[in-house]
Amino acid sequence: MASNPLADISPSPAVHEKTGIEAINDALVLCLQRDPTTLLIGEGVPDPKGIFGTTSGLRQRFGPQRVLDMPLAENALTGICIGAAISGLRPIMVHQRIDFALLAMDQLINNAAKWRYMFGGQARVPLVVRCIVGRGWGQGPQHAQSLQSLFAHIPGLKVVMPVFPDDAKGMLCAAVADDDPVIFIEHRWIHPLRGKVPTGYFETPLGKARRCREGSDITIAAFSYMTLEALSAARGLARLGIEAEVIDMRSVSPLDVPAVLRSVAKTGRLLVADTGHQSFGVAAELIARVTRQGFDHLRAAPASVTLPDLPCPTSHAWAGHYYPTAATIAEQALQVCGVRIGEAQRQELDKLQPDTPTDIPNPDFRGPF
Amino acid sequence: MASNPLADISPSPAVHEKTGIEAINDALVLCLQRDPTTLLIGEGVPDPKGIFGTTSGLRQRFGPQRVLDMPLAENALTGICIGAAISGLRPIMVHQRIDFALLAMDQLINNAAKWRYMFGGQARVPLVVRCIVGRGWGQGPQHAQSLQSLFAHIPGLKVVMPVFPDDAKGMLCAAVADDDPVIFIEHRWIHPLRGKVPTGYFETPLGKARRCREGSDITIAAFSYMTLEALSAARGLARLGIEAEVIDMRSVSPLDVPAVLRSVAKTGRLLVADTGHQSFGVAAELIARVTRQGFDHLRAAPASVTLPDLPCPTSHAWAGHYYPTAATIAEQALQVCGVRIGEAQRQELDKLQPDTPTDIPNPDFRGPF
Amino acid sequence: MDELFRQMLRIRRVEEALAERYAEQEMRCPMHLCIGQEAAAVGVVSALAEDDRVFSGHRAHGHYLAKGGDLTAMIAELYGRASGCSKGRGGSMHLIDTDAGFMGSTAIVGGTVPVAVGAAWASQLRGEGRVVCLFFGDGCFEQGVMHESMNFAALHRLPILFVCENNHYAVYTPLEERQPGRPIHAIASAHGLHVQELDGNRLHTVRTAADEAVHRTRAGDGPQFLELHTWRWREHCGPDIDDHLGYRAPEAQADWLARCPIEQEAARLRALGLLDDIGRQHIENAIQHEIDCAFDSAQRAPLPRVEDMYRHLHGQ
Amino acid sequence: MDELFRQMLRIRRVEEALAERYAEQEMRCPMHLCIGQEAAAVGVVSALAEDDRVFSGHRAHGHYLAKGGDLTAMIAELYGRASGCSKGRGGSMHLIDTDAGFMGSTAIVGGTVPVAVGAAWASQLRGEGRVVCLFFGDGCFEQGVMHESMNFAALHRLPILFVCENNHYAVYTPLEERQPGRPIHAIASAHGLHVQELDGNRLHTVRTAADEAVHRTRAGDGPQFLELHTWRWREHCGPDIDDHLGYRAPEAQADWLARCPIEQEAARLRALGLLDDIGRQHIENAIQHEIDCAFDSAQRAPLPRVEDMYRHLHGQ
Ligand SMILES: Cc1ncc(C[n+]2csc(CCOP(=O)(O)OP(=O)(O)O)c2C)c(N)n1
Ligand SMILES: Cc1ncc(C[n+]2csc(CCOP(=O)(O)OP(=O)(O)O)c2C)c(N)n1
Ligand SMILES: [Mg+2]
Ligand SMILES: [Mg+2]
Repeated sequence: MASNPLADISPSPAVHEKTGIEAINDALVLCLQRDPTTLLIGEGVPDPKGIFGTTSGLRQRFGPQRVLDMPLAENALTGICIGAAISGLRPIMVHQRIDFALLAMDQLINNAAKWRYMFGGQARVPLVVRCIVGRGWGQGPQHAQSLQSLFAHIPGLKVVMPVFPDDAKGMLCAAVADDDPVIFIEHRWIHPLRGKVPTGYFETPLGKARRCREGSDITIAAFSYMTLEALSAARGLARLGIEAEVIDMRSVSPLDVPAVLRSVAKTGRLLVADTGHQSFGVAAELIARVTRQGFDHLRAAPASVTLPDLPCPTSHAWAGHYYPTAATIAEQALQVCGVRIGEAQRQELDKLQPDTPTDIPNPDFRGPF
Repeated sequence: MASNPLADISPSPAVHEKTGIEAINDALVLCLQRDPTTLLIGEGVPDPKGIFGTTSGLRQRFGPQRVLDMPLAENALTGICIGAAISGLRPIMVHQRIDFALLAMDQLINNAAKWRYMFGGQARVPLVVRCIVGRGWGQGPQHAQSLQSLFAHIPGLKVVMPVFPDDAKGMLCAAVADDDPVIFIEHRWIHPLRGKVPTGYFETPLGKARRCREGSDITIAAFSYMTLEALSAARGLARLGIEAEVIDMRSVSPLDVPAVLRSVAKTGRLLVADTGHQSFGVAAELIARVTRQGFDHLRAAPASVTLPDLPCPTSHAWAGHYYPTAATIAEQALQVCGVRIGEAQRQELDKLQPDTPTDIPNPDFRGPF
Repeated sequence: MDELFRQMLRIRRVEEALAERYAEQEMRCPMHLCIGQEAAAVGVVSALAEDDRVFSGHRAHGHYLAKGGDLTAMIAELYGRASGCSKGRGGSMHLIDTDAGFMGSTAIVGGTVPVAVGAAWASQLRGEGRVVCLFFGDGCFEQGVMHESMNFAALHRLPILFVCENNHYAVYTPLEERQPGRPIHAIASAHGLHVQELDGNRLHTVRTAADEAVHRTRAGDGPQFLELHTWRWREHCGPDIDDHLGYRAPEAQADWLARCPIEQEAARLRALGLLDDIGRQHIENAIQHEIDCAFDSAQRAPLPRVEDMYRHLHGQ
Repeated sequence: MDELFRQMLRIRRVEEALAERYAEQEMRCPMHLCIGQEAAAVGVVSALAEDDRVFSGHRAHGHYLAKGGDLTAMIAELYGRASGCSKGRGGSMHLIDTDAGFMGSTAIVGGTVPVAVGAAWASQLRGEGRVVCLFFGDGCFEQGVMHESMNFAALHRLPILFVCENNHYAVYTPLEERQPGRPIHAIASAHGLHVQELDGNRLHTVRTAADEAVHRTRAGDGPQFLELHTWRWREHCGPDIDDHLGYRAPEAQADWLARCPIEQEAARLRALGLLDDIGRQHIENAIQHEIDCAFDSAQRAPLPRVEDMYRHLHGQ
């Protein structure tokens, strides 16, 4: 999973091969450089590990006033960043796990999301909250949640989940430049992913999906890391004669429903893959929207592949059952396409099973953190 | 809206006419009476207003140790109730506004929802959190949210929203008797609603919808207060020759999808009405589930009636536009049924517009609180 | 100091007028009056510079007016008008007047606490020399965010004044049912803040303490904490007097009424020869006139347009 | 006191064994070792009665073992086995042994703080006479929930011991970057708790202070607070020593290593004639044997069955 299956479709000319970590670090450097009102704060931001390397070197470069650690007080610090934001600064806050953002829901939902609206547009909150989804290595029930659905339900919050390094960079720049609060969610299995990344500052618009693969038989709309699994699934499906169109949604809110509708108008079938829980989640919203607006295009019931409605158990023995894979997606896609799963299908699905242990993204990935 | 349109279908023989407030008070008395481990705590619980009257008289009756006020510290107090619950007590916690529960998301999501699971079933959290949705009288952006979708997304939390007094009583008893955490959401416009309520202790199972009206043309699945609007809408629709089946969902999680599927199998059409925001909300989940499991029954695209994706503005001038009514539901239902809205329809829809000011449930309802 | 007396009286008369007209049911939003607590608002805010910032919570009318917030815009906001200070979106619990440096009050107890600290942080980072002043109640002090915020403010020595208006109640609940018997300001002191505890109903005392605190924090001494003892005269929320409910001892109530911040200050000014009946009547008349005009103009202002409801969720 | 020395040594040896075998990558979960902090766990817990309760956070192995938690079940949990103390669902950060009175440790910093207070409240309401003991770090003290919890505990005079293991760091961040220069225990004291501050690496001192605190709280004196100064020897999370990263001053590190709680206690026992080389070797051997058996049995235990993953979300 560490090689970018999209390597060939990266657009720009002046590009370098980078990991997600390097791309995010790049974006932070550029944002801190071009706008002196930008701040970066979070538990571990200036420490030797630098939030998995994404913030390494930044304190040295931009000084301890603009790049700083914080007390363990997620709620107040979120409010403090809101206060700084309405006072003309642009704070970027980091949570090493999105689970920690649950301590700050009051400030995020009651204040950040509403401040501009409830004061009639007389103030604005240009705040970015980077949240990392901590899959793998036994993170367990309180360190592996993928909570995008909670934030996406709140009017006033934008929620984005890039996958590829170029998007991670461009969307982080766009989020920092945005005058409203953005929840920027990084699945940690996108961190080691390599891809071509344009040099210099650029912004990738928030709210736009990206088609990663063309296909005519079924649309697979995927969020965050599931895009990678979907692309693998699509390759397996192709060998079974099914051409899947894969869309990397990139944003959760705003949600690019038109992009999915266009695709479903062609394929007539929809499968949504998300990194969060099944019920009341992101997949349900996309299915509902497509059903409402594209009912006549649908030739079969849409389906989804998500986490089960269950806290994440720690034991590595369960990881492969808790987390859906390319094989899960391919199997669901076959069902949506009405293909009976015979011997050929079973063999192809088996090939899609991961070859690394199911609690790590690749052999380089090590515990404990 | 203060008279119960369901008066005739109440089941039990030994019944009294009660308001929602009285029914809840009843339930609390019975729960505190039958199990000495039950506690009731919340800001305002023992005060002269007694949480809109729902807790009046309870301190006097059960003493200050079991019925008590609390400091303004929603997060710790939730955790404290969890600690009491795992130690063998059954706390009932009350928030005068569900918005205040946002301060306690860490304890609710990271602890209450997961404690039993993450310790392998060796502990349990019999906790009820009563949350009131504060519609009307200019409650505004931070006092009028309807956040059921956030809780429903979390495995391990049950979420219920009764409407009718008998359900308010029976489901509150069931919630208190439940060995797992239950978020019990009371829309405050159900408080003054009158209805027949069986006397004595009884439990109404959580997770079961209730059909309030039979019909063959469209299924309207409604949550909480929207059930009342849906029933009014159904009466208007009937005058236009459309027979709507109205289902009071009662529970959000577990969600009684089978009940809706059964109905849609008959009607072929679905409209969902919820008190929360549109996107990533409860309506999307129900539409997605019915579409997945009942696709072949659907004769038209399902639709929903919800709040817009917007914080609640305070001015009473906007209340009628922010909150959908029976007329909104009826209009959507006509569209789902493919009925063109002509003169007759317009007149009927106009009749469904509320005759009280749109920021209060009935003329008796007064500010400021 | 004459002017400060006028300001207190103005806040009192504004709120009395609000209370009187609330029954008309045209101000359709929850409203928390600060009648009886005017000395805290005026005494502290008058020690600030015009360019300093103020934040508050649900009981904010006095702070807004003391900081120079527009009276007509506030009343229009309560009437749900498009010209309201929050454009009809906020009501009494969400006031703002950025021109006056009143940066916002909100309805969640504790909600503005860290936001104010963030504003002070911004002032420090940008070297603006601005002081931020935050008002909150004794109940708010129980919220964890309060302590997290004091810790951060002390850590970074931020230019901020924490002003606790201790009126001994949160809604109907007395302090003793919510906090153990130890002083609030002692905790702030243990957090490393410079603290003062005083009678919040004596304008003069409040002003002197605030002067010192503002001076200190502007000079780089870090966060300051004032605990002001005071008393709310009316019900927690709404226009009425609710003594009949009996949740507060009648003696305490009588005692605090006798210590009216306005009449105490009037007596002081009289004793100094700075105020007499005629002078007071002049002030009263001018205030009454201003209030009448403000209500008049607020009530004649148009309600917001339907199509504007969706504006201002996001920028652009 | 001999037994307490043994318990400290046992915790040390267990964690050293965990560290050694962690590289095999069979314990696939984050792990926070308490090597260097053993005196806090053993000194405090030994002052409790068997029926008392203990809660902890992410760095919980020592507290679990000191309270009598099952060693094999803990190791099995780290190996993700069905027989783990949390049935494979928790890993190192979620330990429980209700039989031993170890009621739970969790991964969110501050998460168990109010839960422990709630357990103390239950003990009080039911007249059980049980004391609850809560362990947490200096970083945890910054969380608002800590202050909300102390307030409630003081208000109701609950039978609870707050034990702050102040190791001066949260991950790589020193206290000075997170808190202003004032003592932690002074804030607890201002909240109305009875406090003691002491060298957390001296078993004897810790035990004496804990005895007093437990006695007081059981007698109805309300919540007690111990601030124990100590030092974590290894990296924040994981098995290694990370001195090469340079985030802690080498002198401080050397100083604290010299104040090893185990060797200090060993020296004391020797001086008293209660321990000699042979005696120590006996203890070491017995511990080693117990550890080997525990690893052996944990590693041979079956992994959880796929179909059991869905169990225990709800009751019944
Ligand atoms: C988080 C939260 N909890 C509860 C409430 C309900 N509430 C509004 S004001 C209030 C009392 C506040 O007391 P205090 O801080 O002393 O201010 P006072 O009203 O006395 O001025 C309460 C409980 C709220 N608005 N927000
Ligand atoms: C709410 C929350 N924020 C951040 C973290 C990440 N984290 C885990 S341990 C830790 C440091 C805790 O420091 P302290 O309380 O002093 O305990 P110590 O690790 O020093 O024993 C942090 C920041 C977390 N688990 N939970
Ligand atoms: Mg008060
Ligand atoms: Mg520490």
